[in-house]
Amino acid sequence: MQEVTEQKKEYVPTIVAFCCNWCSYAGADLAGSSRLTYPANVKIIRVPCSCRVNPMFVLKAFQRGADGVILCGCHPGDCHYVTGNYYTRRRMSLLFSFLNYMGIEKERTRVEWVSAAEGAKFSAVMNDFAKKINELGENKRLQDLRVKEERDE
Amino acid sequence: MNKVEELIVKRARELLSSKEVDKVIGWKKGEFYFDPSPAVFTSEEELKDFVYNGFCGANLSKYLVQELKKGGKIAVFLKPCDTYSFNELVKEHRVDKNAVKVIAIECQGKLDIEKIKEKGVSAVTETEENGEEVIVSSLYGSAKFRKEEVLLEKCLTCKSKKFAVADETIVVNEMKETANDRFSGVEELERMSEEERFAFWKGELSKCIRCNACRNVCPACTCVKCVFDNNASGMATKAPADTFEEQMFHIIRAYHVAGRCTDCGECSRVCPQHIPLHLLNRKFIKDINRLYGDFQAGEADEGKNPLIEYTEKDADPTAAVNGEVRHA
Amino acid sequence: MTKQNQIENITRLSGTDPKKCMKCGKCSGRCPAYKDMDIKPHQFVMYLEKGKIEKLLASKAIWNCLSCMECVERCPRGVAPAGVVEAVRDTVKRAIGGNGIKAEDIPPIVDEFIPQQLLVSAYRKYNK
Amino acid sequence: MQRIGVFICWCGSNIAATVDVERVSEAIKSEPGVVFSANYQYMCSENGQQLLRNAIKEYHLTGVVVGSCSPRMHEATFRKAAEAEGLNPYMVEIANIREHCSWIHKDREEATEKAIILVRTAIAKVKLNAPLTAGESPVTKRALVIGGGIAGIQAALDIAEAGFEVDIVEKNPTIGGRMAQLDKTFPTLDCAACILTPKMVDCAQSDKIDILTYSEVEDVKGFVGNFKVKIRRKARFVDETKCTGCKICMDNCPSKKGLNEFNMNLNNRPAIYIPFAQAIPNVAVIDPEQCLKLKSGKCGLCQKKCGVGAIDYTMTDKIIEREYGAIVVATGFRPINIDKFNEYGYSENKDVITSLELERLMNAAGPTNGVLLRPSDNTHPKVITFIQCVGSRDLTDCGKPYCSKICCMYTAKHAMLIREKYPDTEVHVFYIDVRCPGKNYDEFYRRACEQYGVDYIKGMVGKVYNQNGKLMVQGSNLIENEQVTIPSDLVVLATAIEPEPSVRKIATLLTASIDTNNFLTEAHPKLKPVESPTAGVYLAGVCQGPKDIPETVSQASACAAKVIGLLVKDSLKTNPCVAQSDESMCNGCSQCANVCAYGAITYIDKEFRLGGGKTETRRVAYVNPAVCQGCGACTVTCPSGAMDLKGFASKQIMSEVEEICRK
Repeated sequence: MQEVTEQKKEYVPTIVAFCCNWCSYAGADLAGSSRLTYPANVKIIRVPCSCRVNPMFVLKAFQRGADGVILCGCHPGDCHYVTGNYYTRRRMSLLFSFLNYMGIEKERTRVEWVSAAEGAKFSAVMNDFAKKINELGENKRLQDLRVKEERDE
Repeated sequence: MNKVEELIVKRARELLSSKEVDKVIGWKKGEFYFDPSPAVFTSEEELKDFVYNGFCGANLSKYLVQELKKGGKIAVFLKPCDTYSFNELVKEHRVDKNAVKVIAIECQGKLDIEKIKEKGVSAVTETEENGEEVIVSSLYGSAKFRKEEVLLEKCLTCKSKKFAVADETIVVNEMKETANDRFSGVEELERMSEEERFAFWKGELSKCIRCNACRNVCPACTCVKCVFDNNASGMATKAPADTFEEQMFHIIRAYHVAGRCTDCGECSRVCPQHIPLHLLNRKFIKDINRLYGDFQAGEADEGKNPLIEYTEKDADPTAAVNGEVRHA
Repeated sequence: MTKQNQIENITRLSGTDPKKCMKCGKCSGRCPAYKDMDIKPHQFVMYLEKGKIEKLLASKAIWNCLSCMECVERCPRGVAPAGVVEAVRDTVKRAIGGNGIKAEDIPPIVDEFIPQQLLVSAYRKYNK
Repeated sequence: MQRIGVFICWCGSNIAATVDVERVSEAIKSEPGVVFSANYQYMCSENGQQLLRNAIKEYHLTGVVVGSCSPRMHEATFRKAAEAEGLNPYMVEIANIREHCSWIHKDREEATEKAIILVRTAIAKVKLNAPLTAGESPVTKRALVIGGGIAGIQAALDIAEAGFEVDIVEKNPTIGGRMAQLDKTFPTLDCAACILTPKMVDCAQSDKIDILTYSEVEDVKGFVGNFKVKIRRKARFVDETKCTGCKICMDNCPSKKGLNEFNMNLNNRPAIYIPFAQAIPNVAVIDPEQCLKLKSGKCGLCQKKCGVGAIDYTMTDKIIEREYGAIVVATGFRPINIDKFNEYGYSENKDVITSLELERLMNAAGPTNGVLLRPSDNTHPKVITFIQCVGSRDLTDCGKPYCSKICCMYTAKHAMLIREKYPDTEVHVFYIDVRCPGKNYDEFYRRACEQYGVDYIKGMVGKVYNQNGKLMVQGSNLIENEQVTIPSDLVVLATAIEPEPSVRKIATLLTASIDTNNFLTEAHPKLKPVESPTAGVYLAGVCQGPKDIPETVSQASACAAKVIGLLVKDSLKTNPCVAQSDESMCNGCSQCANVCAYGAITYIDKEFRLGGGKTETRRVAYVNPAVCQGCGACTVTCPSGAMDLKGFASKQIMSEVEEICRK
């Protein structure tokens, strides 16, 4: 674990990106092989389909101190599993709207459709999202403070 | 004894004596007039304690889940809003409708003893509904209130006086639909800024003591094992340690019942800390109506809820959250 | 008004998206006033799509169109050529500020058998 | 105790140039559970794999993390290497430190830090991995083909050729389908019957093919390799085994006013009939709606006349049940109903006909014995006008939004055949576009114009009306910018085609998805064009999308190849990363089955011990691992969390989240 230095470093937000295996993860791979950069604080978790992402994963991320959570899936109609992302779309629409209702900034959550051919889009989306999260700064509203304490010890 | 109660008890007696049913689920006299509680009656003698008065707000549908496991045919008395919960339980195979006789009963809105106490009336001995007025008798005399002053929160914004299911009905007086908009509370919050909303919920939810009353009373919460009790879920928690966990618990609970919640209002009614939990569920209901078209859970005992449905033209989450879209 | 504004204005007034036209010509195949029109129904849509506003504004056909809506009815792609004609007509009328037919001037014999849309377009079309 | 080995790949300089691989493997060494950490130039090379295998052996590794390129590249490679050393392949996880790290970050410090986090995340996951074994399910070596048109016939013949048994279920009394109704076929103009009927005969003669005509699929249970299908054999009232097809019954039937469906209702047939001369099976059938004996009990002539005693008026529908390993859907198409297109006056004018009706009017076995006579007065039409795109590419309520694909070519064919047979006939064709991609297709169309002098008019028809016995066709000529009116004797409408409506029921039975136009959806539009998303179900012909005969035959043969590939296996290996329901927590609420696109989830009543000698019977979900594709949609729908996905379990993903957020 890193030690807290006396000098206050600029805050680097943590961003969790869930990517479906068939489109968005491949899109991220294409962004890589095309050398299209995006900030290093974006970390990708591979899931078979965007519909595998349980709202609890999103909440868990925030609990553990993530500052932004983004889900990427195949474009609607192109889902490898035919209908998976249609369910994702409804679930996350309702969840994100609800989180905003609880007072969580709506820019902290996002769903984007990125195909396996859209390396450029993947990179653009991540740059944009990271920029927004940077502007928002640290997520203080939906964070388990004990996790922070553990970390600061 | 009021007329409706008379008819209900008479019917319960008939059903038990004719052995048409083995059990009746209703309300039983409590220590006081104002604290009747749900109860199972298996014999005619037991029916002497049966009550149906202004304080029978409890939704009996959920009790069927456990009682049916013991076998036999059951008659249950359901108020209009309770019938929706019943249908939802049938839809999810929690209740076998063939083993149940649903007797739909009149409801003019149920009373909130806390509100009456706040008005300075204690030791209530009887209440009488008289149109838009309620006469409350107590050991110390009687008082008259306008109905909306003393109704339960859930009854102030009653969603419908229609019975979603009924094998038979016991209705003496006409039931009037409530004019109140049940989404006005949600809208009020939506108008606030994100900071204000967060402050509001932080204030409300930090009152939570995780007594699980909301979960235990909720007819949609009938899981054999709740995620919060399941170690494999990664979400298992017992008591709340801080505001985060209260938020987490209530967010997930509201999400899990989204599309299945009939808005029966039991969660708010039973919350000992008076947290307006219905405002959480109604946000989901309101968003579902806005994005996917009007949907009332429990209107029918089959079909899909909006979260296990989709159309190709559904809104994208960003547009949905920004409120830019509306169901055509 | 710039030309781009005019294009946008006419497109908006017409309530139709000219890009949806697949150029089958069914509108002109059906049009009962075809012979009298210097610009044909399908050309109205095409000129709007290509932004040839001058041609549209100079057309005489806007005064020959019967507003029978057959072209709208028959279009397989949901385009409304008559809507474009109407939009051009409106634009021209507004520019010259002419006064159209008044309701009182309609002879009483023309009663409920006449389509309302025809009456409306007649009010706009004819100078007294 | 977990013993995890971590291998960081340099990928030459692809990773090593930006990520300090040495520092990564050093940093990882101190992670709990890690007993081995190394880096190597090319992990995917023979030597790299050997390094991995040696470490598994030497350090008794229980889990492996490779920090390398995308798992989409080499996950399979490393899993295979691990398996060769006796480690369960699903105990290997990949940290993608190339595509997701070294290639996109320039700052070495930043990239190294990120690589460490990514590797740690993979370690967190692998710690919760469980060894997974691909299941096996046996394969019933028999195929079912639904639909006996050219698609079904071709698929069945190919499958039978490979030595597998195959049943064709056809709802009509004969196989042959739409192709049997056609006169000639484009672009070669050989007669449809001449090329189709030999194939029909082959089917009948094959000892591997069982033809079940006048039958419909009633119910489908099971999954890939193990379908159980109920087939309704409709009462034919004629014993198929006895009837010789002599047609004496037809000649003697007094009820002759039935509409002849095979001839597009252009003439009549008796109540007992054989649809056409080359029908397979060549066996009569009684139309119960029309038969006097069945309706009123009075007649029985056919039974008296039948020399072999094949007629049985007491016959009833029978349900048979059979098992199959694979199913081919080839339900075909029909022309759409064009009554609502009043601009073309189809319902008012007998001489406005559809192209399929024209096929019958030109067919030697048709109602006019192949002489082109117009229906109203049986005279030779002198001016014939064709209208293309009737109902195709049409967004109104009456039409279909798609291009029906075959109309341009068959219209050119009709125009050409008419000009060839009746050179004094004038032929006009109204078109929006002429779409003739395909080998020798455009040449064919050009021949109609250049060699046969067919008048193609670019424009659409707005109105067809009858004026003194002439059909006035009013339309646009867009090239000349004119409105033209052509007085015609016969108007032929190139009517759009739509999937045979019975496909809806079949799609539901098979849990095969269907699009808004009722076409069956393929598993992938480019790479799996003949597979349905439901494993073991394949699509041939127009049920999947508009197509012509050569394409249909190709697709049918492709289906057959897929079916044969499936049936040669004795058992199927299943993807082990599938959903599984924890019965002790399942509520049986059915929400999961509702979102499953594959119909993999069923419910069973299961008895649970409650202790104290008590038991409880509960409805619980059961996921069929042979059918589940592992998307995870059900896991999120499940409120209690009873449903989880192997290989991507909730706990695993949560631990990845935690690791990423660990700062």
